[in-house]
Amino acid sequence: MKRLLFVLVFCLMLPTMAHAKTLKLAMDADPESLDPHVQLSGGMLQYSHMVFDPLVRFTKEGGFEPRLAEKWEIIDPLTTRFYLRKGVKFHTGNDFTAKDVAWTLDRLKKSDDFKGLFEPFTVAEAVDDHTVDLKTSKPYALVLAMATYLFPMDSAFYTGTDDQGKPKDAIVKTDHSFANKNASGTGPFKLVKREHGVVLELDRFADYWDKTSPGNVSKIVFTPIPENAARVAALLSGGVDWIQPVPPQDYPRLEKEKNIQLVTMPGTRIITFQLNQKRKPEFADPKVRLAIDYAIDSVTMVEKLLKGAATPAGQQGPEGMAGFDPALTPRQDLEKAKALMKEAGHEKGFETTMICTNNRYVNDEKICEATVGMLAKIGIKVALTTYPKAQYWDHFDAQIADIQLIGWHPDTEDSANYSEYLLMCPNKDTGFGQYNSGNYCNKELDDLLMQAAVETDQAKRSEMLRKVERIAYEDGAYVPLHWQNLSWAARKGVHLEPIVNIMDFPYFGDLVID
Amino acid sequence: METLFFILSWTQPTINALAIAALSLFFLWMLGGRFLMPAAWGRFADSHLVYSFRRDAVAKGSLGILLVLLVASFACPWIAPTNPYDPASLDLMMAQTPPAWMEGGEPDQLPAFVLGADDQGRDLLSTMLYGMRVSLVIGIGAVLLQAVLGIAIGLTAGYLGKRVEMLLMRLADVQLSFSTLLVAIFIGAMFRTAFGVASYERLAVPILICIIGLAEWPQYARTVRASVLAEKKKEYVEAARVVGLPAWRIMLRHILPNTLSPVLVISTVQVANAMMTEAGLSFLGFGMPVTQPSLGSLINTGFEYLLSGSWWITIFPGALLVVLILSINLLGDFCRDVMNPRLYKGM
Amino acid sequence: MTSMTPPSAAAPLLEVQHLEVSFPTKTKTLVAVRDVSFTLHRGERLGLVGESGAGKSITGFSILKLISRPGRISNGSILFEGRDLVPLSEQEMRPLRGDRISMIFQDPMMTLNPVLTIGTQMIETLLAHRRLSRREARDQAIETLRAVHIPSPEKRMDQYPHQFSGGMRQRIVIAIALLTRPSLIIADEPTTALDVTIQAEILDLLLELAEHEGMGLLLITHDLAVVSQVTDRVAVMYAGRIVEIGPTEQVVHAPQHPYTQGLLAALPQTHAGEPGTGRLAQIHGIMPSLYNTPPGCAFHPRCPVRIHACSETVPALRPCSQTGTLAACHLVE
Amino acid sequence: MIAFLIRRLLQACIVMGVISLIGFSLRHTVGDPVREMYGMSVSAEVRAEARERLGLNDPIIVQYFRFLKNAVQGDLGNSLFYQKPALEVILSKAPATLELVFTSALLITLLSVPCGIYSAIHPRRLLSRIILGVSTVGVSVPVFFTALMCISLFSITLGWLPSFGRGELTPLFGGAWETGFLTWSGIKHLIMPSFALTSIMLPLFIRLVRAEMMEVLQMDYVKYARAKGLSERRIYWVHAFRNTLLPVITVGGVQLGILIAFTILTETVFNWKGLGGMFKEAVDRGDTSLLVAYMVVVGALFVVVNTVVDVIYGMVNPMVRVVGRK
Repeated sequence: MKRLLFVLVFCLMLPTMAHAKTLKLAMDADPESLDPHVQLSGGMLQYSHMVFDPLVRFTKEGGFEPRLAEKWEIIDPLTTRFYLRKGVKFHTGNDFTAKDVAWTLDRLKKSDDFKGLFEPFTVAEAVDDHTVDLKTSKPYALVLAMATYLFPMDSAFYTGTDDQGKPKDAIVKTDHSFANKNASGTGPFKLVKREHGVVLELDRFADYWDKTSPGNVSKIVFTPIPENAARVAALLSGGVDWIQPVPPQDYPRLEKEKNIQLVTMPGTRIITFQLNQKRKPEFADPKVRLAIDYAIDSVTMVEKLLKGAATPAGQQGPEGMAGFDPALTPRQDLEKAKALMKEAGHEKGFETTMICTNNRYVNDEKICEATVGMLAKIGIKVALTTYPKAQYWDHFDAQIADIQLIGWHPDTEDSANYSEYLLMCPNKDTGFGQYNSGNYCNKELDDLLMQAAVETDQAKRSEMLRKVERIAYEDGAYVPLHWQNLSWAARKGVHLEPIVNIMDFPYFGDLVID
Repeated sequence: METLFFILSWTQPTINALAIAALSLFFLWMLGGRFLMPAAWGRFADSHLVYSFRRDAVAKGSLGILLVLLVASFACPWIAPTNPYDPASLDLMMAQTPPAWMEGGEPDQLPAFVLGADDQGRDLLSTMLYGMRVSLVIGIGAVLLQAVLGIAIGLTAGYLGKRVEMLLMRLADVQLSFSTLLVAIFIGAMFRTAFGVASYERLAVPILICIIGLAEWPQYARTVRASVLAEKKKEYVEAARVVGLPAWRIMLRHILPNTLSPVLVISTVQVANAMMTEAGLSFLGFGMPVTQPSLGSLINTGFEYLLSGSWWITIFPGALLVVLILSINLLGDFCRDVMNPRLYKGM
Repeated sequence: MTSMTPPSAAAPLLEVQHLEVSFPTKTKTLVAVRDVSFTLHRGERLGLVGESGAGKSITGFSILKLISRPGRISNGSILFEGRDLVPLSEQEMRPLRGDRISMIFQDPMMTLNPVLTIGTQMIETLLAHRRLSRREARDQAIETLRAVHIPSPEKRMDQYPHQFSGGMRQRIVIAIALLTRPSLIIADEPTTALDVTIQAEILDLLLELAEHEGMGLLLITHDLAVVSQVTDRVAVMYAGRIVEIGPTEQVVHAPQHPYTQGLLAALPQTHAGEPGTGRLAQIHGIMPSLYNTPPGCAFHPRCPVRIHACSETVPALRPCSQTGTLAACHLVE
Repeated sequence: MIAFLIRRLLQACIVMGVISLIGFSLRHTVGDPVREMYGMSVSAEVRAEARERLGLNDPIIVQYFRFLKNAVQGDLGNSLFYQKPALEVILSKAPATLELVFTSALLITLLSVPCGIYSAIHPRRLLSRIILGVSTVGVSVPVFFTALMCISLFSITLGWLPSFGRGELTPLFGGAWETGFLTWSGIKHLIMPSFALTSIMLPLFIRLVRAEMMEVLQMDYVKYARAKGLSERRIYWVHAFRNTLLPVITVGGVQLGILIAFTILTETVFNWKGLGGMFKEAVDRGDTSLLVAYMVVVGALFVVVNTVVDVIYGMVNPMVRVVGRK
């Protein structure tokens, strides 16, 4: 019997071995941990999609496709039922059941990073081994979107205590923990070796449930290369097969290369300036704010400084999001800006201060530099200071300058999230307006957002969110610049296009290499 | 605090003014000295230095180039086609304009954009001149500060020995452990807290001089101390001590001249290094404000565009920097060879 | 010392003829030594006297062809054991230096390399010229150190120069000079840098060894007293020329050239010699620099007895009838 | 000698104490580690809690004494980012940097000594001018420029050398040290980074050797060595060269320390996972506990390097007796 099994397994492995494909992958950073709940960041989610599987995931088009949940239904306004896939195994060989989902949700609610997102959820109830109910405290529009963040973990594997006597399920950011060093999920790849900050090696999981996946990558060697130029050079020299992100200034170079394919896609991260009305009384006048918006030419900035690696924005959420209104186009009109300044009584202009990051967003420093020039043309003299990201946010919170740069990417991939953090009246108790350093405060806008949060009718909700964007646009609540594009590049033969999406979670399990 | 701010914010204009004054004096002297002070001129012209200089084509070339560059950089407000540090003059539409003679260049706007424009649309030639001034001021200023600190500490440590030496040399070790980057972060943060965000643009040059000067004095200190250790056992020092000369006098007049050779070597190379350090700090986000690029940071930003075809943004400033540093170093090599009292023994 | 080609017995050890050393500079060529001729016989001791800048050291160094750049021998010949050194290349000179001709420098502080033990510095000299084992060389070096009266030489071989006093160091330098039993030693101001008491010791040592080994000695000094103690013959130099040459006894007792007379008058009266009139005399003025050597006799601007001819023609060396010395003065008969 | 070493050891401890104190009191200026540890959308309370939990809210003096207490037991705190003891992180990154620096130091020595001596002996020859001129270009071009030019030529265009990383490594000492010296791949990976590093340091050393050598060549003892009939080789290499070493070793010591500690740019461009890269990352992420631990280690390193330099002084120049002095 055993021998037979061996032969069988061997035969099954033969075709895969014949096509043994290694993907050498380079990103700007490696995941902060092996524990998917330790930090909420793009890198961690990308990693989660390799080693774990979510209940559902976004398709390229923005819809949802079943993964560990084969289907789902809304049972009542507070309950969504998920029917789980059968015969799925974890990397340890344990069977995947509803218990693991419940366990994982519990753990998510203990995670500092994720508990905010999963706050509306009360509990996951296992109906049977392969059925689970997700319950929310209020009607919640984003249950499915949140299910994309639910990567069931191997509860048996993560239960108990490790050799240091510490619980294996502990979520620890700054110290040793079992989950930081070990991983067992249901994902297409299983952990082989990890040297933090140096290399992450993953092998194809032989018992992966998704036999229909075209993916033929048998091994991933993931090297973090933080330096842009070094990452591009690694791809050009054939040292790696795939890089992300691609610095915009290298687009022309990569496009010229016959053996390289470059794919870019509009992303959802909006870059904005906030004009502090409390610090700088001039900015309390909407005319001045609009004048600034008119004076800053984001179209030229995108073209010249970002090489088209961004989409000029007139609102917060990009096309495809609930609140998108095609009528809100980027403003640019120098004459009008001057006229508005004159109207506001600032014909001669004034002096002001500005802070920016210099290593957080794509070419952030250059954007600010260009802005200083553009504002000078309407008489506003800006003293610009730039900080690296590690120092920036404390200064941002302290509101040390009149104009502050901030980029925002909604974790929920939803329009409302932008405004909740950036535009709602700052309120320490509710946590709304946490990053609203412009101190813009508009009751109407706040009310609309509160209603939208509990509205489950998507059409009505979209209308509310569109109205929010319109109000902010008319008021000049902030200065929208652009949405950063996402970018990936790979050598010819790596079928990059089909697996990338606007969330920047490449589904490497489905990757095909010739 | 106010006074300090006032002093610091005047540092750069003062240095500029001094440099211009010194340069003009130099030329006046070159031109007029011959007629106004024939005796002094004659002695100077007969000196070994001038004699060797006249025979050395490389030295002549280096001095010529260096003078041209110095004049060009300190006279930049008058000779540069535009003022690249004035944000109002930025035109993003002109970004990455190629040099005038190339396709896509702007020959009708001459003299602006002769060498093209950088990524922000600044006229490249003007930016290079302004940037060179910043680089020169920082490079020379920082090296002076390093040298003064380092020599004083090294002399004291080496000569006095014992506890003082231990203390000072360990202080050097402490200093070395804080790299330039950390010093930049610390001092930068302190200045920004003290004077507010708005002042950074005006204070950046003196701050950077302080940072680079502070971060790298131990090299001088250790070198000087090593030489002092070797020198102080020699009879002439013993003799001076016996005669009862005060310690500082022995150090300054007797020991120091004998330790100068490595100090001079380090200094000439260090000027280049200081400029590079400033560029490196810009690269890491702690250098000159982006609105006032130095030559080094110009090379940095331009470098990103090198492979995509806009080679001029980095190649022209790069070449200028190489020529500048090369001429400083070759002239330094020459002066060291000729002026060193231990080398020049006549016959 | 017999390992080299046996010189013809008749030839003098060293014969310098019409030696001229010049330094080309921007405007003109400076001539530091001109028309210097003298002869040194085997075992003979010749003193070369003059103020600093008179060209005596350059004369000494030119025998070893060690003039610093850009100086060069522009004329004349230097016959050492009958062989002219002037046309020899560096490679051909090297076996002579330190072997057949040794040199003692002025300042023993500066002569010995501070970072090498004196043993090393002695042994390397031997090994450069002799096929010896290290052991043999060491033994020989210790022997020589003993000969110059260095106590416990075995121990001191491993010490560094700064661990010795000035006098000791000069003894070591002398020992190094003696190592290879040269036939000629050139001693350039060997005692100037030393204390007076030690000076005498060193001079005695030099004298003793030179006599004992039968070596020729060229003693370069500014000090006539030293010369009168040690040498058989003396040559007085002024501004690059020999102004008087002859047996030491004669020159010291009956100087013919006014410059020599002046030099002697400047000496304190501690020696058997008689010149001086109670207080020290001095020669007025300074020696001219090479840049502006006066025409005629270079000494005439300072000369108390100058005549018209002095400023016009350079006097040749002429034998003096009374003393048998040669002097370059128009007034000498 | 032993007393001297013990004294230095004590001094090293004091140096480390001072560094940690300064580091502690200034570390907030580097950034806020908690920011980097949490996603942007995390609420301010959660961050405040985390700060409290990490003890970052305690008075600096309390934090400092806590640090000292642990440091005495060899625990320099945990790296916030690497989730393990900072010392462990530093030790695991050290071999990469040490191998790189060692190779560069070797290259610098092998190149600067002959070049420096040659140009000192023949200062006016064309070749000397070329050596001095070309080497100056090395300092006047930013190192990342040199590095990327090399990559562009040798990795991308010619495809001869790999552009990043250390290649195949061989574990030594039970895995405590992974070396790249033993495989061809490891050596190939080493070539460009060490060349880039060499190019910045070379001009200084050539000039130092040259300047000192030129002075020494004018010394009486060199002339005397000639007068002794020694061969040119012996004069230059034994008599002159040893006397030039003092400043060269001093500067070399300092530079070596700086290279080991802060080869940030070279390591960044070649994605060389060593101490420099780690340092930059720690600054970028505001990993202040790793930074403080690192500075303390670097402080000790400088004391060690300088002690070694002082001992070497005594060996090359007997006039300098640092060791024997009370």
